[in-house]
Amino acid sequence: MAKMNLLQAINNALITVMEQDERVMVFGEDVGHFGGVFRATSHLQEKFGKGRCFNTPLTEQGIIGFANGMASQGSVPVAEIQFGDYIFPAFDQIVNETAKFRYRSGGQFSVGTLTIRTPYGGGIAGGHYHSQSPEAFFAHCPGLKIVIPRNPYQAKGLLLASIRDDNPVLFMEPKRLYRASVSDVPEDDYELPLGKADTVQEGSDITLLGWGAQIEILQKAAEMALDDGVSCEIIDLRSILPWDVDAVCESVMKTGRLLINHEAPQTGGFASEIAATVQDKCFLYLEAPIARVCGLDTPYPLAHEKEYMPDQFKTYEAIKRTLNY
Amino acid sequence: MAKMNLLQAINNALITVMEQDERVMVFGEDVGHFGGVFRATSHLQEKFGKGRCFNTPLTEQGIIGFANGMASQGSVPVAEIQFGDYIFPAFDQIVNETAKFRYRSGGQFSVGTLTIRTPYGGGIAGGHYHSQSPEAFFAHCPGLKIVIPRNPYQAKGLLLASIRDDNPVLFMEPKRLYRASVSDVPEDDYELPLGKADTVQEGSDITLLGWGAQIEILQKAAEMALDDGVSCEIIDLRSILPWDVDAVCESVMKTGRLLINHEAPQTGGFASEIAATVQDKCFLYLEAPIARVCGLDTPYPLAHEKEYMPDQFKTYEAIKRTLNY
Amino acid sequence: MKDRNHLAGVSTTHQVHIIENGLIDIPMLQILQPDGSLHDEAVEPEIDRETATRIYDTMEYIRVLDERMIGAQRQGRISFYLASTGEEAASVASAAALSDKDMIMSQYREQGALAYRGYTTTQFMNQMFSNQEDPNKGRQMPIHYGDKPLNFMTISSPLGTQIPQASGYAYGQKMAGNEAITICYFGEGAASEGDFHAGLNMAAVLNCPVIFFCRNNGYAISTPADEQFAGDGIASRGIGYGVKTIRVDGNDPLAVYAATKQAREIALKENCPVLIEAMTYRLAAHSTSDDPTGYRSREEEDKWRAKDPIQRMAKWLTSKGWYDEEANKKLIEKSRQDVLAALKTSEKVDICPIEDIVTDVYDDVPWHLKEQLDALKSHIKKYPDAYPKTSGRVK
Amino acid sequence: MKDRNHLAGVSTTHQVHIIENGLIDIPMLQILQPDGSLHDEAVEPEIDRETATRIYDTMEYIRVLDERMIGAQRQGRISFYLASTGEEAASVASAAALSDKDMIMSQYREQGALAYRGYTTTQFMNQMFSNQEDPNKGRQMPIHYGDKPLNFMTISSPLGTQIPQASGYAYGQKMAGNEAITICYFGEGAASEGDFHAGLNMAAVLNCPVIFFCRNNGYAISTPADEQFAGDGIASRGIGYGVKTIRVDGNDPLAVYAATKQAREIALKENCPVLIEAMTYRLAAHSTSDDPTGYRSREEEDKWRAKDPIQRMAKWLTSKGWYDEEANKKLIEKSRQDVLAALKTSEKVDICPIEDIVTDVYDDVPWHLKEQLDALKSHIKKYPDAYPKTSGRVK
Ligand SMILES: Cc1ncc(C[n+]2csc(CCOP(=O)(O)OP(=O)(O)O)c2C)c(N)n1
Ligand SMILES: Cc1ncc(C[n+]2csc(CCOP(=O)(O)OP(=O)(O)O)c2C)c(N)n1
Ligand SMILES: [Mg+2]
Ligand SMILES: [Mg+2]
Repeated sequence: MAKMNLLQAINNALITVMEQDERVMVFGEDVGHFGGVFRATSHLQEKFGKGRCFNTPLTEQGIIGFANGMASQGSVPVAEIQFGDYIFPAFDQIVNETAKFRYRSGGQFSVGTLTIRTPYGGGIAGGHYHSQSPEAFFAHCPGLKIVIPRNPYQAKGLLLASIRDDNPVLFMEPKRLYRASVSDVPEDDYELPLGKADTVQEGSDITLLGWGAQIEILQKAAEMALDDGVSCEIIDLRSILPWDVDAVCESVMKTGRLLINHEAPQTGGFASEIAATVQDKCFLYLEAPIARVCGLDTPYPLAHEKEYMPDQFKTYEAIKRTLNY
Repeated sequence: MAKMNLLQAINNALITVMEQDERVMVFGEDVGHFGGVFRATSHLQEKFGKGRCFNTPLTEQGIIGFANGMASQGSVPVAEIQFGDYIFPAFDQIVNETAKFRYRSGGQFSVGTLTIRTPYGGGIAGGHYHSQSPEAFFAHCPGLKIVIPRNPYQAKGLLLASIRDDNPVLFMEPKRLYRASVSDVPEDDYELPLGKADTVQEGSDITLLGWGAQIEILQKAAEMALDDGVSCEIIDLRSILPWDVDAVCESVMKTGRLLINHEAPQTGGFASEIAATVQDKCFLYLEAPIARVCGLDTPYPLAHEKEYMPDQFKTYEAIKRTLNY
Repeated sequence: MKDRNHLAGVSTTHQVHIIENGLIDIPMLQILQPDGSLHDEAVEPEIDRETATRIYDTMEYIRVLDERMIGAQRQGRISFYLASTGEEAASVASAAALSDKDMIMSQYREQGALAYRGYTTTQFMNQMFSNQEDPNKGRQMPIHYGDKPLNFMTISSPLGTQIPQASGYAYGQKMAGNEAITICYFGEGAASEGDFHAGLNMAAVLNCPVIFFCRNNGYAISTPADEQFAGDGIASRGIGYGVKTIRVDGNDPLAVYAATKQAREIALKENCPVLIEAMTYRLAAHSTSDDPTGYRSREEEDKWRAKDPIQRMAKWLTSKGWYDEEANKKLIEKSRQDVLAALKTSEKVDICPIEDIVTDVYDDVPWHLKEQLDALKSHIKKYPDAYPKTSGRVK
Repeated sequence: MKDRNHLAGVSTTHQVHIIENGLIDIPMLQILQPDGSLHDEAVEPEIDRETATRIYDTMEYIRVLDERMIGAQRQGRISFYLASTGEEAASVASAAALSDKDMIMSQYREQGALAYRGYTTTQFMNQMFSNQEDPNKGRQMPIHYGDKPLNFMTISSPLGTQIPQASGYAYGQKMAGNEAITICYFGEGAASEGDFHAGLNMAAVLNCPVIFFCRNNGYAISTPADEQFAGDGIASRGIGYGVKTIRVDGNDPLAVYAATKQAREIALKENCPVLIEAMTYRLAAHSTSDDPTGYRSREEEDKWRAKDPIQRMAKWLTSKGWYDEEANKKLIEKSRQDVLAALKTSEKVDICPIEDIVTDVYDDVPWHLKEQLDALKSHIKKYPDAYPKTSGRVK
């Protein structure tokens, strides 16, 4: 065990897998000598050479196009998109290429070895273009996996599993947690399962569901609710695609109530998919409408960031509303 | 009144507005002299000159980037993306630029005059890349309007309204209806409202909700159900963003049941947003879970197209399941 | 910062100096004159009779295949086809200059390269009938071939996407120590996509052994080249990327062969990209959905028909004493019969069973797709007539 | 098909002819020597004292602004800043060559162009403090200026997106019959984006009166130019697009002015794009989030510090008898005080009221955003302490 922050855990995961498998290559804007603008790839170029850790020109569509090609060849690319907000120029390469590569070729070719890492999320005074949470844009795209860790321990275990998983994975890192705190992370190799949710806290009155940095928010809201005598179960989805319907439904059947929280705008956010599925599978168990506590349906603002965020107060109020329905 | 098919109605709408407003310009791949691969822009170059109707180089990101620039200058661009499947290279220009242009500048600059036309949808033996229905990818993006007509009459009225609306509109045309049939279309100028659903058929037992080419499917399924004595209300959403929550909820409060049908894959499709909203607003009125009849969570297949499609049989079965819940 | 790209080596001037079109001449390699005779100054590339004949025969084969399949589409037997008539030399002779280990990433009009690699008539048909013997499992429209054993990447419709992919593939080959390169084909229209820019620039900066082979055939559907770009073709872009570039007469099989051979050597030895622009002409309609009379003249077409690569090569082969007219006639006749026979067989082969609607989305079929498949199967059993192609086999 | 881009005018060769880097020399316009004296062969551009002084004063002003704002960021008064130290001539002198009617679409390091247009210190501050006097309503990070009256398009963070937009804007200007052009600034890093390719190609094909002004400052954050591209800078790409191109010493205000002046004339008269590559150097850190010592040497920086554009221009002004040292000192001092004063005032101005969280998403606020706003307002009233910047004003 070592104390690591989330960035260090990612760096450690990359070192772990690069030492084992020389097909693993890490690249993106500024990831080479400099180690990335957040330093997630620090020292990799020194350790593994310029061939395996390198800067690319400034082109996200190129980075993912290149990565698709490498993966289809049998290399194991770990491509970084500097901010989640800048992943959209690569949208075609991801949605039309990465996700359909295996299917369209009948399984002859695939880019299953590809992992795309990108920081996402708000709360860092970044405004429109350094704050977005784009997971739902990709969740509508069969063929991808989407994984989001909530702490350093998960970051390492999920990243190792993502890189080794034989499907393309979009690995989204909650950047406001990058250096927020350190926790115990095994120095050894380990993996956490993809597609499985994690129960953060058991409870009986309502299920609170989220991922990434919003789990903290759910915990704070749950504490507030506890003072009112409300027992919250908190589930961290961890994988957005495919997602753990069983775990969520099991919890909802127990508590009878569900609240989903995410930073992205509400309309068309991933909470809508969860709500649609859960109302179908747990119809007779629901004692109140499924609540969504999300970002507003506006671009991510700067000056009004606090007001925009689905924080613990908004969550707590929604818990009360749901309980009092 | 004249008999027009959907393509002719679009062509007619373009002529109508280009005659009135010389700021309107129409462009895209092959739209110039040739009139577009579907011929929606036939004869416009002849009529209005090469300056106002022209071919662009083959670059969707360029087409929308260029259109954003034109719109911000005060021109009225109507840009064509040859197939909805090829809109993704322009995703960044649409999601990060078009949609945020007004907000980020505090209303100083906007691309409100922009309209993007694109054919979408399956049923034409087009496989992965000539069949997709990408509306949900854009529905998660505040700042856009998304409009889909279901017949020639709507096509003209909604397109005229879209071009004149002072917000960027993504106008999606169900291409399997392009030449499917002709109907009466006024030769005069008229508009149909954006953001308003259209009740296609009144009924009392269940609300069937869809848009574009799938309305036909709902009608066929409703007829099958009628034989069982089930009375279906059919609503055409027409606008995906912003969508007419009031009309849908009013209907659901009356019927107590809702089925949503779309061609796009189920997970993260726009049916999920509708279901999430309706279960919240109509919780106590729902007599059965909201049903989604959608495409499978796979890329759009070719050989198995029939099996993939959310057709009348699947819809009819889902109506029965919902009624018998 | 190394100065290579920034200031060192930049000369100064003191008057405004405008770099314009036409400043540099990018000549086009032509070895065979349009009449099939060798240019006086030209050096015949090293090519043995077997290779030359195989190039020629493949071009003839492709022309037959294209004709027949257009016919089959007209008869409603397949839904779509896309011919390469007039452009056969560009894809066939370039493929001939490669090693079988080299990866081919094509656009969609390079059936000649695939045939040269050894794709059989039956394989062509299975893909076009989307039947269960197509290794791509019938998931894409006709002409989206792909074959792993032949190192021919499955074609994707979105234009230009294969260009940065080819750079990445080649980078992977280099890192793995393979003695192989990647060739990436695309049209002059596709070269307008952002992916072209990304792919060429990345290959140059990251030293990828890849040949970018542009078929400049004058049109992208109805859009003529002069509404596609204003520079001197695609070759002139090579200068901007610092990529070695060769322009070649795409209707001259010897020139295409010689250029590609040399490009491959450079790419492999120097670990760098090479751009080839082949000047040719799409004599065919864009596809069976297109009618070119709407945007170009018969005269223009005729001018190019006169530059036919097949006739040109036949004349050269004759001059070498390598051409056997009788054998050629037989070959064409046999190709026709083969195509018709394979067509008849393949169109009767079943499409994949319904289970394949959910395979290959992921490595394994995840729970939610299993659920969707199960529901679909029960549904098909209830409505067998609505799904005639799969219902008979649903258990 | 017109033959311009296809075959006419293409010469033939009969040996493989490889077009390589270094084939053509793209010289750099330099009018003032680094020591500030006029080159012997150079022609001094027509420039009056007023314009020259305004260029100089703006450069001095921007340097002060940059210094102070980096300081303010260190003190935690603003969250972010991005300086243009060493590159002032590129943006200021180019803006000086324009008409006020011309649209400026900038990347983010062109505060000099904005100041030249007349943006005031107070306006700079209001944007950086995201307060309610910023016409952009505080919605983006500091330095994302925009001002409609000054024809300065609001800056967007995603790189390169403004490039095809500039082509479209210029096309609109042309169609509207305005006697105006668009200038589009971007870095050599942004020029790797697909949007660059699209923007230049479209402008060339569609005859758009636009100046593409590339600041090649050697770095994109930590990435040196030689890991960004392998060609001869950005200028060499102009050839491929058929775009008239001028390379200029970006640290020479006279050269930048002369080149831009001529480019504007060409763009307007010939309805065509012109590409300018200004060779310069980012002496500053990329932004206040960056520390360049991790990727470049002090010596390299010093080499460039010696080419400082401000000093260079001061010497030339002196030689013209246009330089008043005393006045300049006063100007700098006054700028410092102005900045400090405006900073103090602006940081106390409220941010926009909460209603503005939902305005400008659409032309009107649609029902669902009204609902969301109402819910938010009730919520803020319940938890005023959690939202101190707006709660006081929620009714
Ligand atoms: C991204 C994308 N946009 C548009 C299309 C539609 N489309 C198919 S082929 C074609 C023209 C391609 O021209 P070119 O690259 O010159 O190849 P050629 O057909 O001449 O061989 C177009 C526009 C597409 N397939 N992909
Ligand atoms: C699409 C996109 N990708 C990445 C970034 C992050 N980013 C901001 S500035 C920058 C470097 C830009 O370099 P250059 O264009 O040379 O301009 P300079 O900073 O040198 O003025 C990067 C990578 C971004 N803003 N947008
Ligand atoms: Mg072409
Ligand atoms: Mg730079």
